[in-house]
Amino acid sequence: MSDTHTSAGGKLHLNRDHALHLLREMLRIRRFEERCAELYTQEKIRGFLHLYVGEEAIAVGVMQCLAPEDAVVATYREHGHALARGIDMKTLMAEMYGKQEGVSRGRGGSMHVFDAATRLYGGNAIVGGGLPLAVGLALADKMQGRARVTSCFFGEGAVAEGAFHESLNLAALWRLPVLFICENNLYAMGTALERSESETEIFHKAASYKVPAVSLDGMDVIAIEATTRQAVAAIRAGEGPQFLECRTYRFRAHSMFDAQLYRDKAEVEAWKRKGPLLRFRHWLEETHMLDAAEAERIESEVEDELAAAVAFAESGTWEPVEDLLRDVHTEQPA
Amino acid sequence: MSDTHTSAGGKLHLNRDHALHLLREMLRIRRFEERCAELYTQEKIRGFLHLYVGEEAIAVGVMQCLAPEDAVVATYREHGHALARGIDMKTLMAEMYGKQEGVSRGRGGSMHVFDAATRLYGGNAIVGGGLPLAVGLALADKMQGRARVTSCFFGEGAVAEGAFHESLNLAALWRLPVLFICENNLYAMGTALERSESETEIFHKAASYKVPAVSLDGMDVIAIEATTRQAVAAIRAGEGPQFLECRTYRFRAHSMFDAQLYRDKAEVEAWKRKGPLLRFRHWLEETHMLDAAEAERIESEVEDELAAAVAFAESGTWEPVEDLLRDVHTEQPA
Amino acid sequence: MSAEMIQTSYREALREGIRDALKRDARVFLMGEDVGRYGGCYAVSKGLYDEFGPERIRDTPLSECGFTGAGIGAAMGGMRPIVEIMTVNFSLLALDQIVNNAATLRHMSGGQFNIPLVIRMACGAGKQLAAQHSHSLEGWYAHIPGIKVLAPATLEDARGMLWTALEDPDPVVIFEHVMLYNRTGQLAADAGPVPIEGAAVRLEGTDLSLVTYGGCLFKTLEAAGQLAAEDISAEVIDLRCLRPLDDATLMTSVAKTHRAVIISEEWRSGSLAAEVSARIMEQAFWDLDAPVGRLCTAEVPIPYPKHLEDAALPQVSAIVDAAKAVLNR
Amino acid sequence: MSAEMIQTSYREALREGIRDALKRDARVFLMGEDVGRYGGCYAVSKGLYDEFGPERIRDTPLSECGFTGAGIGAAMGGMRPIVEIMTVNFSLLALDQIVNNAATLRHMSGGQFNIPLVIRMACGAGKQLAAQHSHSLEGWYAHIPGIKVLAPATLEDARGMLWTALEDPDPVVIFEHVMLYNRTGQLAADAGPVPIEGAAVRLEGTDLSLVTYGGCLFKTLEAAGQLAAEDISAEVIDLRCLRPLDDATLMTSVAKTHRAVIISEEWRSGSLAAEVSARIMEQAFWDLDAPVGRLCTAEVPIPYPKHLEDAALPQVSAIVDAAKAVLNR
Ligand SMILES: Cc1ncc(C[n+]2csc(CCOP(=O)(O)OP(=O)(O)O)c2C)c(N)n1
Ligand SMILES: Cc1ncc(C[n+]2csc(CCOP(=O)(O)OP(=O)(O)O)c2C)c(N)n1
Ligand SMILES: [Mg+2]
Ligand SMILES: [Mg+2]
Repeated sequence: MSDTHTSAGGKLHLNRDHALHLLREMLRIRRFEERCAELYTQEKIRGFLHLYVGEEAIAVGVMQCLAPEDAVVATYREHGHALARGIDMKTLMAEMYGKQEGVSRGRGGSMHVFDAATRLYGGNAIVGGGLPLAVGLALADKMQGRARVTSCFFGEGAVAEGAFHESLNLAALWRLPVLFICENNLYAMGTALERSESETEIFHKAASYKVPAVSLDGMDVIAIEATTRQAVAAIRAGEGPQFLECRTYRFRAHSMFDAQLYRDKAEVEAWKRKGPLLRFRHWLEETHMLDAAEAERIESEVEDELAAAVAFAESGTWEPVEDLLRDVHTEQPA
Repeated sequence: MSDTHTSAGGKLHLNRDHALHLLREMLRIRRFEERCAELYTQEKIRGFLHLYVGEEAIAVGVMQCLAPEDAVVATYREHGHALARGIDMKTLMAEMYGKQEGVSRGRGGSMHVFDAATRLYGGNAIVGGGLPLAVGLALADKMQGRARVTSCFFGEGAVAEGAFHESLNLAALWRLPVLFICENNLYAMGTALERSESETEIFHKAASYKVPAVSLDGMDVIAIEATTRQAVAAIRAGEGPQFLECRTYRFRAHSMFDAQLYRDKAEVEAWKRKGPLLRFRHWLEETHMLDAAEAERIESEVEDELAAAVAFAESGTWEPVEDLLRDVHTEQPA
Repeated sequence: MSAEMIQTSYREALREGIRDALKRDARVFLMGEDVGRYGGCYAVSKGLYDEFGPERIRDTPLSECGFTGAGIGAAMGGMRPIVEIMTVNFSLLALDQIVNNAATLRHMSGGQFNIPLVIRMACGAGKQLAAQHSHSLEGWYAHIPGIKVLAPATLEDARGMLWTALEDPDPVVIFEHVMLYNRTGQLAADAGPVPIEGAAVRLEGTDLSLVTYGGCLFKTLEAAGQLAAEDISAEVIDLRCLRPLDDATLMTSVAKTHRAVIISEEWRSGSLAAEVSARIMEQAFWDLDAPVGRLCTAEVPIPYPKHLEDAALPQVSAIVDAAKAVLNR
Repeated sequence: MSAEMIQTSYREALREGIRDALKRDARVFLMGEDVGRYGGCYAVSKGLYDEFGPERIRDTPLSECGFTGAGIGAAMGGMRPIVEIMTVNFSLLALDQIVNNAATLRHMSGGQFNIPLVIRMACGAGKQLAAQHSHSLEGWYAHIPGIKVLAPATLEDARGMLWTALEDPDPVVIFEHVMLYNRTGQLAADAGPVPIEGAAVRLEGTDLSLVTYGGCLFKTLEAAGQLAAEDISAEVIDLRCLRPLDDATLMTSVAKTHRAVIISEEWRSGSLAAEVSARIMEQAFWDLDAPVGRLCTAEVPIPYPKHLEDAALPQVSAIVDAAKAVLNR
């Protein structure tokens, strides 16, 4: 990671190692999500399952720029963030199964991935519900004089919620170290952006709070990493919150119950051709950073990791029913 | 009213009758509020009492442009809106007393003035709570094909609430006939605008929703009337919501419990010199529309009206305790 | 004269109720997140968008406070809105509008304004949706003067309560338990409005009263079946209307059976089940042969795994046990 | 060894509690609307801004959802925030953050995160503030697993509960009844922390138990005084902690008196008073000589005029009557 750097124009001069790292990270998410879909039809995973397929470049690009002591707040569509943040695929998959070896002890499932070690504060199933938390985490850092960044991911649907607005204002007013990342995949469930916002250029909303904002191609992992690096630097320099709008697309249904009546197959296919993995891989091949053998090697390593994760989840155990009430409150020494 | 008109530049060519009408309307509010303050110290009025002194030009200017079938949604600082809207001062004062002859049968008091006849939908004591109602009233008009306008007044403090944001978006998205009027008196209780908003130019917020917005001098009744007339015309022409920010100042405490620790006396005095009544009266004198005799006549007529209102309230009666539960639900024919 | 019967589901019955209302009254419209093009989060409104168009099947942005308040305003403006809040979990964001506007405006204005508004929402657990998507907060709503609160459990009620609710001049909140949507059964083809006041005795019995509603009704009926096999005759009361509660039906039952258990999917402390117990205490104490029991959900954020969710919620076997407990059996 | 006593008010006691906390622990800060320069809507924090500055006495914009959520985040980030929501009436706007984040995050994350957050709010009626400013919704909060709910009524509790609440690793909500702020009395100069679990017997008695909390405590004590004059010995229990409830103290009292009335300012249906009644039903039924009574607020949006507000709320004379009713006197 340390050997990437931004030029004035915001482009990255990539070395091959880092480039392949980005590819692998995106691939890990893609394959994880695909497997989750299968496991869902096998009823290994239940509840609501929201997949990140098509949006991998965002989590991967952003996470390159965060330090271990930074924080991440995400949504119910957060497997990608969890993997890119460094959560073990094994414990993540165990969480999908609801096994107690899962990263949230199996209690959260797909929508509620938490990890104290990597400072991932969820996994939040209330649209917009994570934004105020991010503000508070950043406030704590600022009050304690720590130069940490809190990154906060949310969909463009959340922008219509009051919580979005209140959070942006608080962060801006108090100049808090929050990186707001809007994953604008053009739909909130079945509601297209034009039917949810009178102003569809989401990044313009940040101007209401004097928060510096840019809109960028959410399918371009390099652009995302480069721009995030600048934004994070500005935050660490004490310039207050920064806002990134990443235009992307979800290739699959909103959740596993969605018949996708609200969009054309053709639209989906067109976006798939712009997909972050396809595109990056193509570019890597063109620039001769990737050859077929290397590609295969990465694929098979990811496959191995995934197989191990599934095996881990399969062999995981159920939390004993007697522990149902544990952690509702902290157990205090008597 | 009908003989006022706007020129291209948005200035009003005032005839004398209308000018004196504006003066009288502002004076009625001023004197009403001053009397309320006295009555509060006499414990005739109780609860929270928020006075409109200093802000009269806004309610008076705006109301000139509304037709009887239009609607008004206001806040807990709404006596001025009620009077300018045409609610009888008698029933308004009776409401302050809590008498059943009051406009809300005495149940609402100062913060909850309602009047079906003039379509005044409160009087709302939850900051931001009225905005969604205004959106709904306008939606009903639009769906029923009526060319009505719903005017919605709120303070600049409300702008930090999520409800503000959600309402503006809905109104803009659905192109609803709402006139949003922000009464920016620079303070929300004791919180100065710079401490509640990172962007203090409130009217800029409307841009996030592509709602046309202007900021204007809230002390200038003529400017307000002229600008409102244009905004209302645009709304009636189907152009969707419009936004007015009126910069004003409250001359008195937030409520009767406020020691005003948060602002300087000098600041208050400076604003008083720019007061809407002082200024308009001065201008009327300069343009020879008002002489001392006329001024005195108006003052004394307002005094008479007020005296009658107080007498009416004093002689009003208490709602019988047996009626406590009446109107919780509509009484339905058995 | 028995009408023709059709096979239908709870979901379809709700949909027919909405369709009916839209056809009958031009002032009626449905508004909420994804009610239109998506067809409704739980597919209740599927097909209605094509039939009635975007004005009357109105998709909203994610703004529960805003569009619920807009429903209140539209009701005051002469419309008859049906606001769908996707689930009760998100209704917390709209609670201010419901409590401080919908429920109060009529009284506070001295009776000048009516709010003929219906708010529908899905509720309950059982689908492994975890802590933020499994709430049963109908007891909170039943605490608010100025609104009526319904919990249709049967096909008849799913089909017919909306009609009556829309004719009510005041706000009505309707809870649809997520585990009921797929239930199927026979319904009269000409099923019409049903009253929105009064509980229903779903099964007559003599040994004890099992009082429940919504998502727990069928579990309770199943438990009653098992009890019957052990010669225990349980009366099952479906509250149907959670505000106002129908005291008469409750007390008549308790006067007959002398024992009662209340079953609800709420967290136990501060539940509506407590209210029912307290009312029996107040109005039928001398009829009681044993303390009234409650069977509720464990007081825990509902966990994702099935075995833990099951352990948290009232189950048939637990209902049977609770019934036996009040019978000392 | 009796400590030196000082004359103080409930408001001052609260303020000293906050000052204390700010001095003792650098992680503590107070955040809310107008807590700073204005001095607090009910003047609780008056003077603290000058003493501790804008960082630690942090005025917020009007955004209850935003700053309450920020309090939760700050607590997870290592601070010890005291969030003041001006009144419970406005807390509806923050309820999603409290229910879906503060109360659930610890359990849902498998115990990974603590939320050492205290939320204070004013509540109750009596100041003629009408329908939108007079709520008593503490029963709603007491329904939520994962939080603790306190209702200090005495000077000792006003002074000492905050300390203990801040040391609790989990979220605590504190209700301050608006009619208590001006109450004065004697308090030990060195008054310190008090436990935040357990009810208190404020008056011992043998004929019946009057169970109450918060704004109704002193009305109830007054009623007990009047009852004593008629030779009726009432025991007065101050719940103090509304979640979890202290069953042991309640049942011990009922076992002694055999009769009880619960007095609270909530609307009756679905109240916490119902929960107390239901628990007595479940745990002390055989001790009862009469059904447990409830005296609550009329189920109506609180009207502005004094005579109607008074009529709506529990009053001393009504408490006396309710007590006599359960004694058949
Ligand atoms: C407050 C709230 N309202 C509604 C929902 C139901 N819901 C879940 S995801 C979703 C769409 C959100 O869209 P967006 O924010 O764009 O994120 P995306 O799913 O596209 O990543 C909705 C409506 C919810 N979880 N929370
Ligand atoms: C949701 C909510 N939060 C807090 C309050 C308490 N409060 C009443 S008025 C007020 C200030 C509002 O300021 P602004 O909107 O600027 O209106 P102004 O009083 O200046 O006219 C506050 C904080 C409230 N009534 N509602
Ligand atoms: Mg989206
Ligand atoms: Mg203001």
